[in-house]
Amino acid sequence: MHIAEGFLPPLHAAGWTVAAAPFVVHGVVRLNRQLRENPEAKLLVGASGAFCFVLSALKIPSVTGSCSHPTGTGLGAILFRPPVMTVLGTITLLFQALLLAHGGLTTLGANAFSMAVVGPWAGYGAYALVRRLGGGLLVAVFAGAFVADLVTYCVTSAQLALAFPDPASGFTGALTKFGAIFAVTQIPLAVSEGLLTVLVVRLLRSTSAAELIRLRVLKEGQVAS
Amino acid sequence: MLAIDAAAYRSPWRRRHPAAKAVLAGALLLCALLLPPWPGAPVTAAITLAVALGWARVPPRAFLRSARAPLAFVVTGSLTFLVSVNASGLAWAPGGAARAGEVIGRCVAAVLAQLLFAMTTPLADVLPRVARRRGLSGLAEVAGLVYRMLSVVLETVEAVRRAQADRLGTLSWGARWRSVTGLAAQVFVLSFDRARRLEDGLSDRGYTGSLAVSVEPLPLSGRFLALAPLPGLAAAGLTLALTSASAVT
Amino acid sequence: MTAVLAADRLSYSYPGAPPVFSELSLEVTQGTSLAVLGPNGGGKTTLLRLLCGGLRPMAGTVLLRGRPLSYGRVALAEFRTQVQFVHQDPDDQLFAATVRQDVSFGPLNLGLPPEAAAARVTSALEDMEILPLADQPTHLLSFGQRKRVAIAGALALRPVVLILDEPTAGLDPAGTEALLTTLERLRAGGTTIIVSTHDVDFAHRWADDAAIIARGTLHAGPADTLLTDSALLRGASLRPAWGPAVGRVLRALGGLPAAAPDPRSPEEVLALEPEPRP
Amino acid sequence: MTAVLAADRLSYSYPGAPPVFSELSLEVTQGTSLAVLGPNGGGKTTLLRLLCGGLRPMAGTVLLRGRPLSYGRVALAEFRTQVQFVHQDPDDQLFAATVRQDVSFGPLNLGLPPEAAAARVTSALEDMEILPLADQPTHLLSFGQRKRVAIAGALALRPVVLILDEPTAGLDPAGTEALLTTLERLRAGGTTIIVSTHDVDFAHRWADDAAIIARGTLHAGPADTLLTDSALLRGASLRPAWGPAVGRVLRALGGLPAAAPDPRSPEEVLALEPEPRP
Ligand SMILES: Nc1ncnc2c1ncn2[C@@H]1O[C@H](COP(=O)(O)OP(=O)(O)OP(=O)(O)O)[C@@H](O)[C@H]1O
Ligand SMILES: Nc1ncnc2c1ncn2[C@@H]1O[C@H](COP(=O)(O)OP(=O)(O)OP(=O)(O)O)[C@@H](O)[C@H]1O
Ligand SMILES: [Mg+2]
Ligand SMILES: [Mg+2]
Repeated sequence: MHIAEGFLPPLHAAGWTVAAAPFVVHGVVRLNRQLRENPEAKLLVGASGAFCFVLSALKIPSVTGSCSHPTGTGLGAILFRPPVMTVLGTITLLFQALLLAHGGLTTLGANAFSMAVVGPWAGYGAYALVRRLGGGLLVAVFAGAFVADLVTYCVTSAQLALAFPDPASGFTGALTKFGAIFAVTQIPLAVSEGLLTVLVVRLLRSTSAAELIRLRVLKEGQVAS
Repeated sequence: MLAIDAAAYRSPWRRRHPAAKAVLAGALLLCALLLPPWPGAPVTAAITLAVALGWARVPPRAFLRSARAPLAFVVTGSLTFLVSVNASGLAWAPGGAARAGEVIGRCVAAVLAQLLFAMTTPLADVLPRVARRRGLSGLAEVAGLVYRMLSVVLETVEAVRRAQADRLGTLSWGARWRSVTGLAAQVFVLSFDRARRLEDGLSDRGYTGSLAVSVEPLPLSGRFLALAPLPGLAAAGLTLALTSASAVT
Repeated sequence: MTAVLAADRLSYSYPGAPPVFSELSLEVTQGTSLAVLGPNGGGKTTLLRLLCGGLRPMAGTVLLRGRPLSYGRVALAEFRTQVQFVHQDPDDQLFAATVRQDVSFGPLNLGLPPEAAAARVTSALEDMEILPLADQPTHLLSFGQRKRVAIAGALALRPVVLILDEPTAGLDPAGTEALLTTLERLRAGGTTIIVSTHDVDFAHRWADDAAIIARGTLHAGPADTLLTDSALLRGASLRPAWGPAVGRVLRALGGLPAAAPDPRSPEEVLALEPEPRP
Repeated sequence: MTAVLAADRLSYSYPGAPPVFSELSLEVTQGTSLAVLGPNGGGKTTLLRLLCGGLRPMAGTVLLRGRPLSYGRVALAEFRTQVQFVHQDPDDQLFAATVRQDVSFGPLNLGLPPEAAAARVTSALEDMEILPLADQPTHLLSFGQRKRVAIAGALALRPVVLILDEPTAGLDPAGTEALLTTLERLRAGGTTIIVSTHDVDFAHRWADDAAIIARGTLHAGPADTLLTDSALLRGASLRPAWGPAVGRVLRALGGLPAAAPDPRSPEEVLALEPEPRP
């Protein structure tokens, strides 16, 4: 669910752009440094961006029978780390706005804040935490993808609630309403995205172990596990 | 292929400088966002529609079809304005319909302005121009690569999806899950394989880190640039005139 | 001699593009082999995808044993158990980690119990002579091997009609030869086979019937007749086959009996060389 | 008659795989055309990539006009202005959004000023007859058109040697014919051209010399001799060309003068049909 062009009042749109900007700049600086050290990586980063875009365009069958799109932010953050994912996510959002009319240009900041900043960091945090606690790779991947998906939508709901507080109960009331419409229907989808991501990583572990090792998702010798 | 992208390449405005088109669509977008929604939104939407279909000759069906997805979000989101949450539960919100109407109006105008730019300006004309800005060149080159690989990868995704359907991959819930995981994993494998092959291919063409290309010269026509802000100014002027007229009566 | 698969006045166009063809009809007889030829962009792939139910025509019907195909999910699934399509690029079809997993995709989707599915996989791999590769990862196979796996994936559904898009593209002559033998064997087992190709010699060698599609029109008929029609072939950016041309000239020169078939390969031509007189 | 490009006892193996070949030598004469043939996986692509400096041999040297190639960055860049390689799949080499942008990549890398680069682009697009496509997005072009853009990208560097990996793969006969004419014209302009292919008939029609690479060994020689050697060809999973086989039998039957060249196409064979006696 990308916030459409024009949905946010101008001040909010500007505010979220300012909020997302430091993270995007941080990501770009990191990316530029990586590319200076290793110019060949440019093509890999390009491919990763295409992967993120396509991932978010897949349709996953949800538990309820309907179909929806995964956010892809959890998998992206696990594979490419949050700073790079912030850049790739922002590029993806820009392309979605210009090529698919999903999301807008003035709402790019707000969408980037939820999908390219908070989602990846939260998802990566959950993933890293589970791994730190000794959880298996697949458990951690599920946690990462589930949290990233859910948190993304919670942030979107909060953004909408801030922009459109309830006339009677203000921000909390509005958060409940938007939460009810977006985030709660999103729980089965977050479960689905978690499952999908686990299955994908499991498949990748057998077909693309070398890539996963280079991306430091797997360590040498973990391949068979 | 992506309908908006394809329309942008066929646009009669293809040879216009992207900056001029940005001025034109940007002015309309500002009108949509900043003018009072009534009568600003319908006035801006009408003028944008007239410019898009009449002047820029955007194909009407693709134009309206592309607007559908964002407007679905807008309508769903606006439904919440109709009700209000208080201590005793849900109630109809006073003035909720008017508020929903305002937001929907503003979004329609804004989405049309955004589409006007997107459907007349190919990313191919924008990205390399951004790449010449200092500090943004790495980012823009990466974005350009994403753009190029996107078309190759999307084509393959479409082919894989079809191949799965041919082998009954959409028949049951389990089959759909097997299909989509296989597809996502295949996209990963494929994107990275693409990157490796493109790296080989480009190094054979002398690639050592820079992807600089020369950009088609698009003349910045003074006349078009002078005309570009007019639709936005007209929307603003007309809205102000209508507002003051209704204030007088 | 009823048609097992037929197209009745099909029209198709991609969104935002002029029609690829309109009102195109074709009949495929049970147990025969059909080669579809045409220039790049002529519409071969489009026609084959219509015939396998993968695209839905704007107008016209596809008929399986005379029964029109409806595009409901169940009807389409039922149709696909009988008509299977093999893509030109095997990488479009192979997405599982190993050969066995990949080939089992179709049978599992059918809802077969695991043992029955496994049996189907084994027999399909045997048919394609790649049983020893069963547990190899698909991405380490050579192009020709991947092509065989893709065909096995279709065969595992035991189709009545097998449709292959440019199966010889990218194969060397020996690989083409091996594929030809396999297709021949499948056909001997009763499968109807439809193949698209640019290779007129391959088509002439292998196919009973031919269909030439170019600029929206289709000419169908016995391969022998169609693939010797220079004007028709040239109109479709194709060139005549060597075999019939050589056969004709050799017969006129007395190097080949009037009733003998055309030579099918350069080796057969060399075998016709008269003994040098001592 | 010195070699413009030569391979001297090259050995190559991919990491973790047995050697593709070892101690392989080859000489390419200035201004000639060379066809490299072999089975799938025979090592054609590997050899061509070694010749263009894209792979570094484990042992042996690549020589340009007798000077060994060193793999330093500057030396390699200098080498590539003279030897250009066009991949089999155009999508491996096209990265920019429009045709003109893409073709300008090489000239700009050379450090040419924008106007000089633009002139090179225009002339390369003219050479490939795709100037009208200059501002089209690469991703909306057909396969054959993308292939031409990839070749134009190489030509824009004005190479002395142009190497193409399976340029006819995926093209219909008319497209192959057009490409042949283009290669012929480039060669008439003095460019040395090396092409890999599975198509013995194409090779026989077009090439001065042939190199057949299979199971680690290479046989090189005049195309006329090599491509009629059935045993050698069969050993490389290839089949003999039609032209020479037909020519031989027709000469023996008196249908072709002893001094006449072999027919190069089925049309040329048909032209040899004797007038039916009234
Ligand atoms: N997905 C698509 N979207 C739009 N147009 C398409 C699509 N696929 C094919 N076309 C167009 O439809 C026409 C027929 O294409 P098709 O792929 O059927 O030809 P073909 O005979 O298989 O060609 P080839 O020999 O190159 O495989 C072409 O003009 C092509 O550009
Ligand atoms: N990147 C690679 N890594 C490992 N092995 C490779 C790689 N590329 C090729 N090979 C192997 O090297 C051998 C030669 O391959 P090459 O691609 O040169 O053959 P080819 O003659 O071009 O075949 P084709 O006709 O299929 O294009 C094959 O056995 C192949 O499997
Ligand atoms: Mg095709
Ligand atoms: Mg090769």
